[in-house]
Amino acid sequence: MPVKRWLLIASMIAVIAGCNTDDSVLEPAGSPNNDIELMKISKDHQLDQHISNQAKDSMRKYAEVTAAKAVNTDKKMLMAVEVKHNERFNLANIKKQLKKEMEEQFPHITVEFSTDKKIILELDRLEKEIQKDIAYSPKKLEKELDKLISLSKEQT
Amino acid sequence: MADKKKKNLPPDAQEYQTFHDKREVKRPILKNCIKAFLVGGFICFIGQLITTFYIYFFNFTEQTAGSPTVATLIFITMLLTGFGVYDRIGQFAGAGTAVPVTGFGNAVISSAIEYRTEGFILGVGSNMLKLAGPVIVYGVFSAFVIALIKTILIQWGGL
Amino acid sequence: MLTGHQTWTFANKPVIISTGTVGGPFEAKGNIANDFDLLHEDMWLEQDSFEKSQQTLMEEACQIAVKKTSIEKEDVQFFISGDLINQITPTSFAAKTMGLPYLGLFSACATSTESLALAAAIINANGADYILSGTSSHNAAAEKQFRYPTEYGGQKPPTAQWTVTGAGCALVAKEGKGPVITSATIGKIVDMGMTDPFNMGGAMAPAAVDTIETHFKETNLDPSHYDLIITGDLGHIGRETSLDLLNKRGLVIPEDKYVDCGLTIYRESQPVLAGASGPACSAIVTFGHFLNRMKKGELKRILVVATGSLHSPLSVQQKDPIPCIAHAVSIESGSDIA
Amino acid sequence: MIFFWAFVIGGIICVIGQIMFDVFKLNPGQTLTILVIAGAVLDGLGLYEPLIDFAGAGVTVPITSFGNQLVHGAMQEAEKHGLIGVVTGMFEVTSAGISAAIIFGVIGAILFKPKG
Repeated sequence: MPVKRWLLIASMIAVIAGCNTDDSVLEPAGSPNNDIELMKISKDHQLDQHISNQAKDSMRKYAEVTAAKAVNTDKKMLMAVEVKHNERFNLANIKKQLKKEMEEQFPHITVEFSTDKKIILELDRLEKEIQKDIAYSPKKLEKELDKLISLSKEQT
Repeated sequence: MADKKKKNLPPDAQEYQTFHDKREVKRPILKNCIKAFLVGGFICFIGQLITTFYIYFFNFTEQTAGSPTVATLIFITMLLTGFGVYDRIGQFAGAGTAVPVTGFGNAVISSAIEYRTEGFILGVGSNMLKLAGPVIVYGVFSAFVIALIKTILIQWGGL
Repeated sequence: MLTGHQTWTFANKPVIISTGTVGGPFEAKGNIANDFDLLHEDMWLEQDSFEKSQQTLMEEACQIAVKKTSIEKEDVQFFISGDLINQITPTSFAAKTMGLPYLGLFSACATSTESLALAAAIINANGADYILSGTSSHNAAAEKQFRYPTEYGGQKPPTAQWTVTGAGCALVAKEGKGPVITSATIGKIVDMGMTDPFNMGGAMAPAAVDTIETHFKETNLDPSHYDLIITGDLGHIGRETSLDLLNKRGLVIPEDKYVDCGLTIYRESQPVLAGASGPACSAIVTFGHFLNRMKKGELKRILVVATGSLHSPLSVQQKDPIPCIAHAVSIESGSDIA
Repeated sequence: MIFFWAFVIGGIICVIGQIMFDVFKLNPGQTLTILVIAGAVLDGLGLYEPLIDFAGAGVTVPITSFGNQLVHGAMQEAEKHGLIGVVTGMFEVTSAGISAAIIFGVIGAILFKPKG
């Protein structure tokens, strides 16, 4: 009996492990991916969002990314991306890779990276608010951003 | 499994068991599996709906929405158990209602309700984990062993 | 009176002068609802616990049996009964209410025939004038004791059986009108190494076969002597297995003469899987349904073989096999009945 | 998409449970215990999180997620305090499922009577 039990468990692990092709991180696609859902904040806005805009633009080289959102202050940036569903097995690796890439691209600021649906939704809301409100205060942005960063780090 | 057990029995018992096995109504495994798949899948689908609801309308992330989802499902289970519906679904769905956390909730809640006639301390209190206890005991113990092994490997194995 | 090793024959013909049968809501929807003296709509019977409602069932069955006769409760000498809940407390509390000298039995689902056989033996030996014998069970109380809490959604396999909620009681007397008890065969424990508590029919079938075989051997009768051979609660699997086993051993019983109480009490459409079980099953069906048919003249002679599996939750957990027993009682219609 | 996979993966885990019931003749207690241990082992191997990313409630709703949560709690403490953290971490671990079941169990016992 115990032997059978262990066999059962082992086979379960084998089945599930089989689905997991690790370390196949994202490769840049040949042509730019224009299907990404992203919104650039106007350059004329009093808040300087060109870092975020750049970051979002650089996601275009990956065919697997379906949406990119980012907001930044002059010290930090919170970015969130959504990938195609069948890539989600490797979500942790994708996140690691993209975060590293963003950190290298913007070494002078802190980059927070997320793939969480909630963060995507909140960043989307924040981007739209900033876009609408020309006089969006940097202090308010700072506060909002800190709130979202701590939310993205919550574990349980 | 069955053959090994049989070997230790007297010959007449072995003979009877073989005789009986031919007449025993077999469990409809395929049918049961399909039912378990559909009902279990449906419960997980409802769970995903609740998770999505919490992400969209409350301050929960994908990471943190799991806990309120489980709590909500167990709350629903309490109502279904209390109104005597869950055991009916369970007879139909088998593992489909036993394996999701709703099954765990049902095991705890049904024991709690059952033993209220023996009082709240000695009846409900000491019996409510009668069925679900092993899950907690071996869940905690195996998690301990695994975390221990992993920590040792990380610390000394440089994993 | 002893015939052979395990059989009593009763020369003085103890009479079942009356019976009382009580059932629960599930039984009311069953096949033989008309044969009950009293049916309850509520599983709780307005009691605080299922065990107390089982006690009430037993009390009511006894009161009904006594009320049907011209005698008073005080004329009854002994109360012989049992059930399968912890230390047979529901029966013991019922015995307290009855206020009668009491012999408590544990024979699980074979209690009905064991108590009937003992009552007949005592009366046959002039040990008493009137004895109340019977047994009770309660579905939810038995589930709680032997399986899972009643609201737990565990799936039962198709071999599982449904415990009857109810109580059946027979008032046995030295003389009077009614069916007479002619003989009884006390069974031996038969253990075929069956361990699945969700397949009691299969475990009990060899016990029934053993007792039936012994009965015919020791009384020198053959199956054609009886109009019906009634087993207690073997269910679909147990009935089929035991019938095949009997035929294999050369005791040929026609299919239609071999009936099971566990398959009689409920309709096919009720979700009882392999059939009914519980001490009350054989008691209610025999004392209610079959004795009524005997009174109508449809049956002359029946052999009731109630089967019991004498395991406890403890013995099952400790991986012991299920010990089974069966007791047979032969009932014939009295001479003063048409 | 996640809804589809939640349904499928959740359903498959239930089918594994059903096979343990019917083929291996295990009772619910044994089955659920093995599944919880399997969840803990999978998380130890680092395979449970990708499954959550992929199937969402399909793997957080089945009982296997208890094992995953417990290992996660212990590992969090272990990262902070090393080996001792595993021991102390185990006592700090709370799983929403366990506490919810106990809380609603008591409430259920107050509100309901078994129907029988």
